[in-house]
Amino acid sequence: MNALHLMAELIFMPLIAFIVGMMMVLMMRKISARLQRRIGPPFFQPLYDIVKLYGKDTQISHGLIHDIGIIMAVGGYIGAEILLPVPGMEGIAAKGGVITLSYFLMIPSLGMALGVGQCANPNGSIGISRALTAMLAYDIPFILVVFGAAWHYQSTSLIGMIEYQQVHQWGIVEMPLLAIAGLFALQGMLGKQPFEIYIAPAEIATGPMVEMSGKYMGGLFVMQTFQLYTAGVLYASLFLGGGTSFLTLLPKAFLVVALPMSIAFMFPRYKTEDVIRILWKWPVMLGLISLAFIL
Amino acid sequence: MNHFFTVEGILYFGAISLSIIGLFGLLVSKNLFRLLLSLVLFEAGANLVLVLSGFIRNGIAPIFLDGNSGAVMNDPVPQALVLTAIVIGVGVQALALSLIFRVKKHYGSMDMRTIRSKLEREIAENAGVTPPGSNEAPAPVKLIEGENS
Amino acid sequence: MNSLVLLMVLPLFAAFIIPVVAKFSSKLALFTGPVVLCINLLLIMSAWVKVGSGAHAIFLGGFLPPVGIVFYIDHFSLLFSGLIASMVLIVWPWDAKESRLYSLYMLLSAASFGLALSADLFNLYVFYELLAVATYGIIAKQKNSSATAASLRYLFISSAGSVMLLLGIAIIYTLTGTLNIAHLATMTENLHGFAGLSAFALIAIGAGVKAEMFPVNSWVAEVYGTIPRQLSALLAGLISKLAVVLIIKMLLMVFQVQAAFDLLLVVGMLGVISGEMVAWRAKDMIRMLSFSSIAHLGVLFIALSIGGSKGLWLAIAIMLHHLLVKGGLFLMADRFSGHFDKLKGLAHHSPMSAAVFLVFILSLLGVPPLPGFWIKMALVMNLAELGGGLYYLAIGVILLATIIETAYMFNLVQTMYLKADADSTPLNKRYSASYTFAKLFALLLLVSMVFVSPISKRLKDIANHSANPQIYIHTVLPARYLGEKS
Amino acid sequence: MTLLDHLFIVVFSCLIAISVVRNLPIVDKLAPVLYGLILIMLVRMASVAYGGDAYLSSFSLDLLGFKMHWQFTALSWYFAIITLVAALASAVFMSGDWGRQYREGGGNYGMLQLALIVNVFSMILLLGSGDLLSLFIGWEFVSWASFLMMVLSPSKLAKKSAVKYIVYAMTGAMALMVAIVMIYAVNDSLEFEQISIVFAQMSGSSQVALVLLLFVAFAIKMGLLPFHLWQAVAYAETPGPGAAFLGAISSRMGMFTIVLVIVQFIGLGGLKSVGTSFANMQTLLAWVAALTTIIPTYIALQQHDAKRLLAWHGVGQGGYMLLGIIMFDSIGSAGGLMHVLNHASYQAALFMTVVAVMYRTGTSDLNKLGGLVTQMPLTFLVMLIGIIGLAGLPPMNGFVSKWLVYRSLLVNGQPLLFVAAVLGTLGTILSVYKLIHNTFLGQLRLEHQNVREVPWSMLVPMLGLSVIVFITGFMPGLILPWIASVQESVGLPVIAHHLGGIEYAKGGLDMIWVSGILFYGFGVGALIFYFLGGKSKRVHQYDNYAGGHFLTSDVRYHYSNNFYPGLMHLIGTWYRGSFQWLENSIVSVMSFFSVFFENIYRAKQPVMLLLIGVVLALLALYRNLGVGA
Amino acid sequence: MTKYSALLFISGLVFLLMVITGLLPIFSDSHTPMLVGKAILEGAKDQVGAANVVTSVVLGYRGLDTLGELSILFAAASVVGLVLTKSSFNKAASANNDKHDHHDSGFVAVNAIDLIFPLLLVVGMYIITHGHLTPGGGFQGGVVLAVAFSMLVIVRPRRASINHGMVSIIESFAGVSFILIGVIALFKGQSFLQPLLSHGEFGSLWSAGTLPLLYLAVGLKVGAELAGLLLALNSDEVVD
Repeated sequence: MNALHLMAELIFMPLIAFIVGMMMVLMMRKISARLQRRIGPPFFQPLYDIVKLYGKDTQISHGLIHDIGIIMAVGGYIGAEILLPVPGMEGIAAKGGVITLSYFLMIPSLGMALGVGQCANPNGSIGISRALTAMLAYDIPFILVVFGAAWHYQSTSLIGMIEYQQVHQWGIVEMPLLAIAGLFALQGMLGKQPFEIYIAPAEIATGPMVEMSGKYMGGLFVMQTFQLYTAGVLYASLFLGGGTSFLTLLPKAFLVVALPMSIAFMFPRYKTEDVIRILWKWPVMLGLISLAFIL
Repeated sequence: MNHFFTVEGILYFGAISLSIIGLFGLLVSKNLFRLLLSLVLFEAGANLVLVLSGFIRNGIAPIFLDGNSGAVMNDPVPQALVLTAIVIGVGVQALALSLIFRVKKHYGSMDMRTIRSKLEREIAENAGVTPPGSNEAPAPVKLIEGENS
Repeated sequence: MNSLVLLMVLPLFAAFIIPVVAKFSSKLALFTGPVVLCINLLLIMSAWVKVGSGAHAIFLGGFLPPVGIVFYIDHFSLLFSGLIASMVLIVWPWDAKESRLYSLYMLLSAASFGLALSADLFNLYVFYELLAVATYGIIAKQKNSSATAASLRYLFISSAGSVMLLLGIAIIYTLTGTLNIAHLATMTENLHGFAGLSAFALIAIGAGVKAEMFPVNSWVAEVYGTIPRQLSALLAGLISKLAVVLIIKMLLMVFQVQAAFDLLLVVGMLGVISGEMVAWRAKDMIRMLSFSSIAHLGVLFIALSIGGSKGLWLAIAIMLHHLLVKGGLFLMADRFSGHFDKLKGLAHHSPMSAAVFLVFILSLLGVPPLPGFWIKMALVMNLAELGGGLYYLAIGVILLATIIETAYMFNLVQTMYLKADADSTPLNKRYSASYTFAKLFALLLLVSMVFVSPISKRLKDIANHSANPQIYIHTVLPARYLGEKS
Repeated sequence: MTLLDHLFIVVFSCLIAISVVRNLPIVDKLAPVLYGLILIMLVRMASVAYGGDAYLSSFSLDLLGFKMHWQFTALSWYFAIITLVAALASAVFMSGDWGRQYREGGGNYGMLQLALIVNVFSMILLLGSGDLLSLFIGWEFVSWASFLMMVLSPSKLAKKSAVKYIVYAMTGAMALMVAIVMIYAVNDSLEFEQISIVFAQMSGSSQVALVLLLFVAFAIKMGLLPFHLWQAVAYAETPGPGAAFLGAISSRMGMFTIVLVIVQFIGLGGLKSVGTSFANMQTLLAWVAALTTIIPTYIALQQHDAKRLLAWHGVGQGGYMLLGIIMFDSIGSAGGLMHVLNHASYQAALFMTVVAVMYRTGTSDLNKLGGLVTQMPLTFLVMLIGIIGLAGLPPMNGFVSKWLVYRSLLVNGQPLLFVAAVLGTLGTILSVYKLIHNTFLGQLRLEHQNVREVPWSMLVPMLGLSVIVFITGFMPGLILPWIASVQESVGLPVIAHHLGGIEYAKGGLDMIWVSGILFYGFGVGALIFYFLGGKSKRVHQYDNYAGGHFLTSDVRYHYSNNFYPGLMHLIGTWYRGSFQWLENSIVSVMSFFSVFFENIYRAKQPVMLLLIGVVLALLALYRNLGVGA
Repeated sequence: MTKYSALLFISGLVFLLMVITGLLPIFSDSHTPMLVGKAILEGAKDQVGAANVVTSVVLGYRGLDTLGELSILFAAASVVGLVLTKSSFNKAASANNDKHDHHDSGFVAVNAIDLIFPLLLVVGMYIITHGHLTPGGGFQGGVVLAVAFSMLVIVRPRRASINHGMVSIIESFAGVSFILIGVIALFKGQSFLQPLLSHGEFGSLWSAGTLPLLYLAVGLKVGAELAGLLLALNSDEVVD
């Protein structure tokens, strides 16, 4: 891998992720709108939102850590997304395996927690307490899924996993239960319905975002695009055989985001302890059953 | 066990019975003086057992007199030992008696049990602690008070 | 060499003349005892050199054994004689007024010397009784009347024990027709049946009353709780060991059989565990030390149950160590007695005494590199070499006891190091002579830490020599008894 | 005279020197120099850590027929260097201002210095042990040295917990002694090699007993379950830098002995041969390790005292070390061993930050702090690096060792252990966030308005340690050769390594790349944040949206108490203190027997006891011997 | 409860002691081995020269035991003197006189004791001096002497009183002389308590070397100690 290639990967991968992620945000909003019998936003609405937030006059900062929190949140996902193997850009992905990746996914939570904590707003802190608790909830099934996949494919490298699936069958066929558990965990990780209490998008004044104004909020919007992209591609690589080209990969990634979303939008929100209870019960059970088959 | 009905057997039985009576008295008596008497009996029995070890049937006292040069003599050693043991016993008993006087005077009682509990209380008071087994201070005994964890 | 009998005779002589001397000068009477003990120390030292690695027998009255009484002199008995002389010197009642008390102390030391030297079973009994009577007297003499009551209760149990001892002697004499221990050692097969061993059991338990053996030691707390600490130091440090010496003489010369060892092992284990358990609950220093002393005597019995020279050298080491440590602790307890809570802040009040106390208990617990550790180590290793369920159990018991001991000892230590309440004065006395001796003991302990190797070698030599029945027999018995095995 | 002799002599001279000058002002300057000197001695011996031969002491002792000698292997060296670095950092930390404050507060500073060097001395002695006896002596020394340090704190609780510690430690020492005795009884030898020889000769039940005894002894020092109760309180109550030192390395001596004795001489084969194939000793130990990662971590989550929280994490992290080493493969054991160093570095740094906060504010109560980041930014930075290390997130060193452990669990197909380990990590993240949030983030309290950054004498060791945390995370290859030598010296498979991490088929780790990617991500994030959009405006902390409330300094408005209510609703009922209950019931049983024996001693008629004793003794003899002629 | 358990264990002890007794050689034809006893019976005539072999044993072969037992008596007497704090006999007697109107005993007793007292003295001295020839000796004779004196005091407390100083000097003197006799042998290069002087004519009063002297010392000592003991106990008894 020469330096040029590397540079290209490092520059283009975040860019692709940003664009794809925005399309996913759009799709998500469309789906929810359709389910609520609305038309939904126009195509560039996610971009408009970000631009608008960045363009605000009032940008309230509560200190350096506040900024760093946002940077860590965005940067963590960018790092994670770089570690994902996508067609033609697998060079860097070989440097870290799926364990590293799952750790990268924890960094944004911590970053946001730091940032919100610095704001000295108790409402924000409450939100962080919930967010971290939720992380504890969804990471257990998630790590089970990662373990099962890694064991099954006999590799901790995503590239190895994809190779295995392309030789054999897709993971979702060989391990359907684990794949379902993975979907659950993913939903929790994305903070979407019914596990969205820690983001609390509907009551922004009393959630973790209470002190996020202007580009702070914009940063989080950017983070969301990366987050959706990472989650979709990760799941696709784990269970849906990755893709030899973007044409095969991206539809899978979109599907991963869209499918659970359209089902889960029906459900009301769970309380924090219920989030733990649900996520530690069903997906973990599914995961364990499936592990029993795999091992 | 036929030989219990020989002379030796009967003598031994008597000696053992004597000391057993004394021992029983030591166990069940409460009165200090009775305890002392029981001790005397106990010792007497033991002394008898000791002196019996030199016993020979038809033996004579181990004193050389003119007429007894041919006779079998009893073993003189146990007799000497018992002589010593008896005197030792006398000394100890006299000592005990004097102690009993003083104890009686101090506690106003001759009952061993009363004296024991009073003694225990006195020791505890001297040491500045509650007497063992008292119901007044059921302080929970803990190795170390740790905290909940 | 015959003059060594003076070890026993001189204190006796002094005891007899002290009341008369006191009529003329009470000062002179006071100093008679220490002078005699110092002479004894000199005698012992010269004899130590003279005896060398050998042994010597003194035929009292010039009658050859087995008909006469024999004093057997080797380094073991001389070692104990030395300890007796120095220990009595340390606790000598300088402030007492009655000359008869000096007599009693002299009688006590005479009896102790006799116990250490004599090689005749009944003679040992006589000295044992003399020791007992002198002890009752010294205890009962104390100013508080509760000491008298304690002494009386002690007298009852101890006399009953003596009767058991006498019964044991009677059985042995009936079986063998002799009382000389060397002579007995030549006819062990007579004694290794049920009758002989029950005689041993009777002797061991009878003498065990003084040796703080497990079921018969309930006097310990009562007596130590009522008498002055120096006296406790004497009783716990020395007198209890002398009763053990009696048992050792019987065990090693005559009853080297497994059943006897097992008996000692079981009572030893029970003593260890019960003593530590009760000490754990104690709330004042004296009670704690009393029961800890019981436990350590239990360890001593366990060591004896190893048997042979190994058992003996360990036993000697344990006895010496316990003498130093427990003696020292009791001497220190003079300064701080009472409920533990009263000791709060002691370490700030008097850092030195807290440090000395720590040295003692660390050695007691067997913390390397203090001597206690080496003793415990050697004991446990020797037990393990023997193997067998009971011995393994004994190892477990000893180590469990160490843990319990740590718990209560260090609860006390942490109390000492707490900040004192403003008005409390933890020290009973600012200064006392016994505290100086305690410091001396601690110093000795630390010095012996440096010389662990030579000391243990020396003790092993002594034990090798003293635990060998053949040497004993050949020294004591005239040639014509050696051939015949009755 | 070998280098090892020199080392012992130097350490001992340092001990003497410090004990002489401990109450003079010069000790502040002298102590760091002396630790540096010892460190130089160790560096001179560094060849052992790169595959060189072990050093043997030229002298040996023969006491009571037991021979003792000393040796220094790669394993010893590895632990020694950690010890010395921790000691050096602690010594620098306490010299100067902290020491002055401690002295003014009535603390015995000289004793603290002495306790530190005594600890170092005894640890070196233990690490250098060459046979079972010297091991035992070193072991006892270490126990008592830690005790010495713990009791220095004047608080009553500290003393109580120190006593509790020493009771536990004695229990461990006694268990070790029984194990040594079992080994000695077979061949009359105390050499280490005897362990494996004897173990092979033993019957099954003896093997179980031996392994359990050894493990209990070492587990007590490590604070593994179920012996974890003593450690946290005792360490937390130790005076400042002492806590940092103890928390960093002291309990890891248990790890050292586990590696030295159980791993090296009993080995995987030995552990597996004990028990059935389904539940053998390895499984048992692995589960002990896994539970140790979980339970203490969640206890830590409940704490509201910073030092205690950290101390409980120290207990929990021990589980990772054991979990790694007990896998017996190259990566797992490397992870376990490496975690010792990593843990030491960030734990010491974290303790120091807490002590620094205490130095300025006087409290470590998490409910009484907050907002200190503006006042003590460097301390905050150290704590941030520390908690990232502790939580095991990239790019700090904690991540590397945990990654290795996870990887090993994955390779060995242990999903439940894996989940347990992750559960521990997640709990750690939660609780360390609580730590940093309640201390440094949120609202600054009124009384802390004038708090300043701590002086340099305290900052330097903290920053130094955090540099270590980062560098060894960034380039684990600096440490991995040492680990490889250790593995070689104890007979484990050797890990293949390079500067950035490890090479391993099916997914290795290259920390340089991982860190690089992460920092690239942060860079891009910063780019997006700072170069787009308008300039942000600093506002006062009270200038907050609070749902209609006005935030003033009158009402405290920092969310710190009961930080995770949702989680606690759910798992709060699981905190039953079962182990505390267990400990208390052991004490109760003891009390019962104690009362029983006491009542025997209070017998109304002692002659009865004499009679019973005689009758039982005679009966036993009668049964044994019969009345045969 | 205590009684029943005592009974239980005592019956156990009885059984065991019976078993032990059954094992003793006393029942076999050879009797006890009597090793030492035989040797003594054979050698006593020449070695000690006392007709009463028991005396040979008590004062010769096992003289040390006797010394020990004397010491025990001495110790007991000392303790009694120490413990009964009103111990100075004369003082006790005078205190008694003050407290109670202390009468002499009745006519019969007074006259009887006047009659018996010299007789007892003579008998006592006889038993002591003939200890090496006939049954009896220092102990027995000493007891008789002690009884004689203490009876006198009990019966006629007003007139008769024993001088405490005198008693203690006698007991000291007796004990010291016993020891000195033993030590003289030591200084002559022999063993402690080795019989000295010539054996004399066997069976006569002046025989058996120093044995009669020793018995005299024993008798005096026992007499003094016992008298002291009895009186001390007697005096205090009245006080309380």
